Amino acid sequence: MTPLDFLYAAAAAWITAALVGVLAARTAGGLLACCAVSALGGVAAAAGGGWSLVYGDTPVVSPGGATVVGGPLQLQATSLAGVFTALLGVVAVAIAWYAPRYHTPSGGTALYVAAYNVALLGCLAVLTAGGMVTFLVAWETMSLACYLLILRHPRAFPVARGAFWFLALSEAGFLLVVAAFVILSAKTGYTTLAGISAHSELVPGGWRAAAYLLALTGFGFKAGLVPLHVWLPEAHPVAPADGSAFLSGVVVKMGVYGIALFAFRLAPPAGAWPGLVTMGGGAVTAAIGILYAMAERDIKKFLAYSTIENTGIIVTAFGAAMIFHASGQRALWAFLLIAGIYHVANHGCYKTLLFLEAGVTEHATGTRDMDRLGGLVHRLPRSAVIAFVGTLGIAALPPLNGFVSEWLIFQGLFQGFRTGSHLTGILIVLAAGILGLTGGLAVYAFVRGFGIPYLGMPRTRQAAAASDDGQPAGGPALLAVACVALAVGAPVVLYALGKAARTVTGVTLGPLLLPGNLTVIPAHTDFAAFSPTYLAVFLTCALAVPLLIYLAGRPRAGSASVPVWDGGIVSFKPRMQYSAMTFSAPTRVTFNALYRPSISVSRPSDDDPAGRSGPVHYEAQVTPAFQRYLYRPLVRCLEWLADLVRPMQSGDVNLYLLYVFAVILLAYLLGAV
Amino acid sequence: MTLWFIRGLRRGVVTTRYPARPDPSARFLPTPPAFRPRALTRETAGRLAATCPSGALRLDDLTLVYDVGRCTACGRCAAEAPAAVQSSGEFELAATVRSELIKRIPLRETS
Amino acid sequence: MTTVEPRVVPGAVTTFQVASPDLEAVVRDLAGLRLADMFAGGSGGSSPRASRAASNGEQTILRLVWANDTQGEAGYVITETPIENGEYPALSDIAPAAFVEECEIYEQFGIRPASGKPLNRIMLPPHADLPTLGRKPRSEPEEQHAPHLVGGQAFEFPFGPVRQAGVESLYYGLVTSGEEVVDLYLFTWHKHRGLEWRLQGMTPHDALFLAERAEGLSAVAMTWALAAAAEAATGIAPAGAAQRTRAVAAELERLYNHAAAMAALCQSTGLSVGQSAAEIALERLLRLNARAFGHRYLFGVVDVGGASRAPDADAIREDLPAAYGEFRRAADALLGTNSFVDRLEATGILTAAQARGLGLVGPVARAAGLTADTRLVPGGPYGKQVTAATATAGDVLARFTVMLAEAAESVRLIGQFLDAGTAAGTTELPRTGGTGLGWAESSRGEALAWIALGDDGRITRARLRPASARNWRGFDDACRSQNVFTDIPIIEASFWLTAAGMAR
Amino acid sequence: MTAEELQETIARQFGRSLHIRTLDTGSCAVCEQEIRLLAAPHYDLQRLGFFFTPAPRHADLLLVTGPMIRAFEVAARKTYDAMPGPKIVVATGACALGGVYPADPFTHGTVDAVLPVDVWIPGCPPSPLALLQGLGVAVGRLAGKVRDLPFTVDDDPERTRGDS
Repeated sequence: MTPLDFLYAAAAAWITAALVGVLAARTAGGLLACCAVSALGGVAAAAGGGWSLVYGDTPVVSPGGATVVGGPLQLQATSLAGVFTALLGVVAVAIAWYAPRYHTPSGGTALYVAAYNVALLGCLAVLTAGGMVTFLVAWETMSLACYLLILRHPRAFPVARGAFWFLALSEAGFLLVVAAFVILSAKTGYTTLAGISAHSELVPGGWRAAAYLLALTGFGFKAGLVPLHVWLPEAHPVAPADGSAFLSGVVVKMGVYGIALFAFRLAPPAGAWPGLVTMGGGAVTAAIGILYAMAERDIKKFLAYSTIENTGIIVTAFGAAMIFHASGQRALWAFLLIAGIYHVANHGCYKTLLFLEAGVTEHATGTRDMDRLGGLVHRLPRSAVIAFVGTLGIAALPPLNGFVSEWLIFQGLFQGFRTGSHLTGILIVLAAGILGLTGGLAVYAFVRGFGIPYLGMPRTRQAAAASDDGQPAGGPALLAVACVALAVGAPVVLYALGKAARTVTGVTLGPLLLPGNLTVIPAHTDFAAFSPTYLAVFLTCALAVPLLIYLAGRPRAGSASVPVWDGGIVSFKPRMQYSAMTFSAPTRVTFNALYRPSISVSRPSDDDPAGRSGPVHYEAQVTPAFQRYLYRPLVRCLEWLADLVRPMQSGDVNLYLLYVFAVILLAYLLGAV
Repeated sequence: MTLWFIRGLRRGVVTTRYPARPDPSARFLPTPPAFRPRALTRETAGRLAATCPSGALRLDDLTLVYDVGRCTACGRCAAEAPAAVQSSGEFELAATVRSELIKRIPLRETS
Repeated sequence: MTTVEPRVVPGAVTTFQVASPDLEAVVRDLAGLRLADMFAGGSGGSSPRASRAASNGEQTILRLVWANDTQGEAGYVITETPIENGEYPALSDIAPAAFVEECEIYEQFGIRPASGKPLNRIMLPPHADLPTLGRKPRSEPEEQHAPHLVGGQAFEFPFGPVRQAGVESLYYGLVTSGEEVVDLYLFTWHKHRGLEWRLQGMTPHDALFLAERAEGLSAVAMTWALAAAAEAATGIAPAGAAQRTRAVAAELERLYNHAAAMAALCQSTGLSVGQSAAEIALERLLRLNARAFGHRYLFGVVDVGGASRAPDADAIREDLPAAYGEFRRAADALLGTNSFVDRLEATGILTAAQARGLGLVGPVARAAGLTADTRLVPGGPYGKQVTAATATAGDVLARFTVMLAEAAESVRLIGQFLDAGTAAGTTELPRTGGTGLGWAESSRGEALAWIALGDDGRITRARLRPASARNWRGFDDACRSQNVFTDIPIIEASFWLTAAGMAR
Repeated sequence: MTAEELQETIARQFGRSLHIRTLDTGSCAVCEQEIRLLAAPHYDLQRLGFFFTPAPRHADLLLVTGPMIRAFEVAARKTYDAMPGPKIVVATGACALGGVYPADPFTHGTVDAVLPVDVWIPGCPPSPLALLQGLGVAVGRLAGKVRDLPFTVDDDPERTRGDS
């Protein structure tokens, strides 16, 4: 019995779910059944992933000698993939719990859930692929299935465009990944991942670096590294809520897994500079991601940009880990790997949660525009509470899980001085500084992201009419529990991760990570320590202090409570409260160079000198710099090339026959030589 | 700012000593009227009540009811009947009970 | 009726009948003049047919008051237009200055411009059933008044009506994007005391009592304008000495108002030492008022047909130099304080075009380069000896310098009037009907009053238009002209208007 | 509580330092000018321990001017309710005491039609000195003397009050 058996069960469950979905999800019962089966698969995957953390890598097996596109189907459950697999399982359960209430049974839904379960299967296959062919096939399956689930409502143009962005970029990435694999297997002569990593010393340094950079870029497209990130804000808003939750919670993490695979397992590149490149890219990604998030009113786009930010944080940790490895700090190498992977798990949980709640909001109010919401805490109390947990987590506020993993990452980065070289040390601390800025902005952004939609007064009639009943709550609630568990149970998680890290890196942190009594140490006993569990307990108790103070200090005599002082106006109007964009106006002004907002004001007094009052409208549109200044020229250049080769496509059959003949002739000549 | 500081020193203190001491500038303040009952016939009082723009004067058969609170010290009554009305010179008129401000002025008994 | 081409007769008020269809063309012709006021109602002796019609309420007379400000031929033109069908040409599209009055007329008489565009709320509070001068608006004001909606990435910062201590109640809707002032509008309806409604049926003498409380800080100008209107209506002229008495009071009023404005400017720029210096001058000027006229704010000085009190000339000659010396020293010290002057420069700019288009008056208009000063109108006590101080920059500093120049001019004028001799005493008004226009220059600018007397000598319709009613309109444009939040109090101080005058 | 008790409470609780919130319920802007002058060098309210505050939450005394326009009643009540007790309301000026506007659809005519007034200060406008005296009376530092003033003069022109 190995973790792999659980994963077989999960795969079987999801295949069944896909079949049930495509056949029966036109009816509510069928949809429910499909989701139930899918949930079972999720449980199995979670169990298998969790176990494989402590179990270690299983041998590579090819069940029944089956083959995929000419290559043997090679599977292996590894510790490195363990966290990703477990996360995949948990997300699958949550979404399966959520979907039946979110979707209305129909033909479209049937295809959608089928595609979704195939995507789950694809992800599982990517994580358990033991050979490169298997990996690549699984990767393509996942990408195509995701493309389909983004296309849930293909009529709308934005949907088609978002889906196309996704597909185009992931295909571009795929080619680079193929190249990276080809290099490694060609140099080592092995096609199994285990084989490649076992004989990685055969790969010369230059080729290693080339392969790694190819992989970093290729997977970076999926992971959303700036400037390869543009598909996230395009695809996330148009996909159904659980679809975009799946994209952010899992699919993006597949890219991260790929990077980890090449950075730590297959053939880790030599020298410090690949690490520096990775870390720099991660830090830039984090900062730019959160800055663009600040400028978004659409909740889902906002969350998508925040996903980019979190990917950046994870990749920064990986890069720093590589630097430490290059400078012989093996303990910190393993430690930062653990920290990064921990953040993967955390972000997977709360980002999925937030996307699911965004779906609830959109269902209840019909809009995703923060400036058309407000006051939802009174109308959607359940989702407000759940979303609040998720927000605390993603804003990295104690005692939630985001804080734990970011604390670990920071503690790792702060020990940059241990690299020996001053330059790298300074660069690492610089990256820590950028992450600090990012963290601060993230708190700011999520105060806004929670406060504007949930607090205050409803800004539109739809927001005022929102209602809680009939809205899915189970799935997000499960994830909220997971967030709390990941925070309070940090020592357990870290124990498991420590084991996994030993399997991957061969470093035994043991007491250097967990000296016992629920305390965590960042790899060096002389640096820092804290206990997430005690912190959580303490803060929960600390919440009681203000209450006690109030109870102690409350007036003995009768006290009157009067409404807040409003300058004596007749009544507050919704137009008198902070809007999402006015809240972030200071950032917009500070980082004007990045945003380059185009401001348009329309007020009656402009075209009417009499001073007639009336509706005032103010817009500051942020320029999507990368789309405009990087991708648009690229696309134009491609179109130009296409124009060049158009004359070949004359449509004349004889001409095509000539082409064929020429090609065959060329082949013969090459063969003869 | 030094310039302002020196100006201030040169300017000296202008603050009144009131309420510790009386303030000389109070002499010129407009003050509500005081009535001379001997000169206040019923007919005069009627004219006064009619001329008062703020309704501070009301004729109650043998007394002139004078509401100091309503009085704006506009001086129209004094202009109407200089013999019967003159300025009282009182400006400290704050009251904690409204009725303290309502005075009953006896009229001259007309035989 | 036929349209006569309206002409301005210097120093006089000429009235023309204009038929409703011709009104638009006439307004275009008169574009060279300043639209000083516009109001409805009030049957007058001038047009018996109109009076009959108006009395049985089938028809309202729309009156436009035009002013010619050019020195030498300054004068007024009134056009009377009977409105039958409850609509008149949309004048504010041609002459923006008409807009505020269009709104007032709609609220009071229920007749509106034909354009059908939404109107602003000026005086009638929402959901209040107040008596109006004419027929109530046909449709509920809520439907007619422009909605205040804030869209996109801005929000309305609600300020008031209960603002900082010691200022009038006034509501600003300050539309901001978090950093810049996008738009600004203000409500004064919670100070509407229905004065024009109260004045109906009063004798002009009693009316003065309320008129000086329409805008207490320009009581003399307001009462002078109303008294002059009554005198014009009954065709009498007060004695020269009484006229000079009024002028002395008006100039004293201008002095203390400019001192108060200076203090407010210092307060808004946070220069408390300057504020103290200005307030010392202000208090001394007020005490001078009390000593010279028996009232710190010069209430009850002006009377119909003359003046009810004579100034204590010796007191003025004795105290004015010292009091004005305080004022002058404070002003010089302020102009020598760079931090203060820099704050005022290029703040709240109003161009001459804006000022002319909106028919602004007083220091605000003069600081933009316009010579709008009713003291230049021939006749009256001033004669030809006034020089209107003007500036061109149109910013707060320009307004401040204009005020300082006017203060010096006032002191000079007061001396001249005292030498020429001042006295109390009134000329009795004959009990006849008629209509008349009166004006006076308050410290805020031209104060206008139009009065229609019935045959019993009582008021059938009185129109009070303090300068504030005009200049508030320029305030929000001045605030919108640049994007600094903290400039708004400075601009408000430099305008030195009252909400009381706006709401009446 | 009566004004006297209130004054004792004020003297005890505020240590003779009092914060004033002004409220304009439709005045003609002259009362506001006089109130502003209270803080000016000539009168210097602070020397007596009085301070102006823009926030009714910090205010102990409400200085009301104007005839209490009905459209403003909401704001007036809100301001009064926003003040913590014990609080004093001072009606300032002839408008506030009913001298200028009658009770009609526009105005209540007097302030005490809406707010419980503790001290009345006549005058149009009440000069800063009158306001100082009124504030002194409000906190029980000065005795209100108007109760004993007859506002009559006897015939003898030499000994008439007011001319002295």
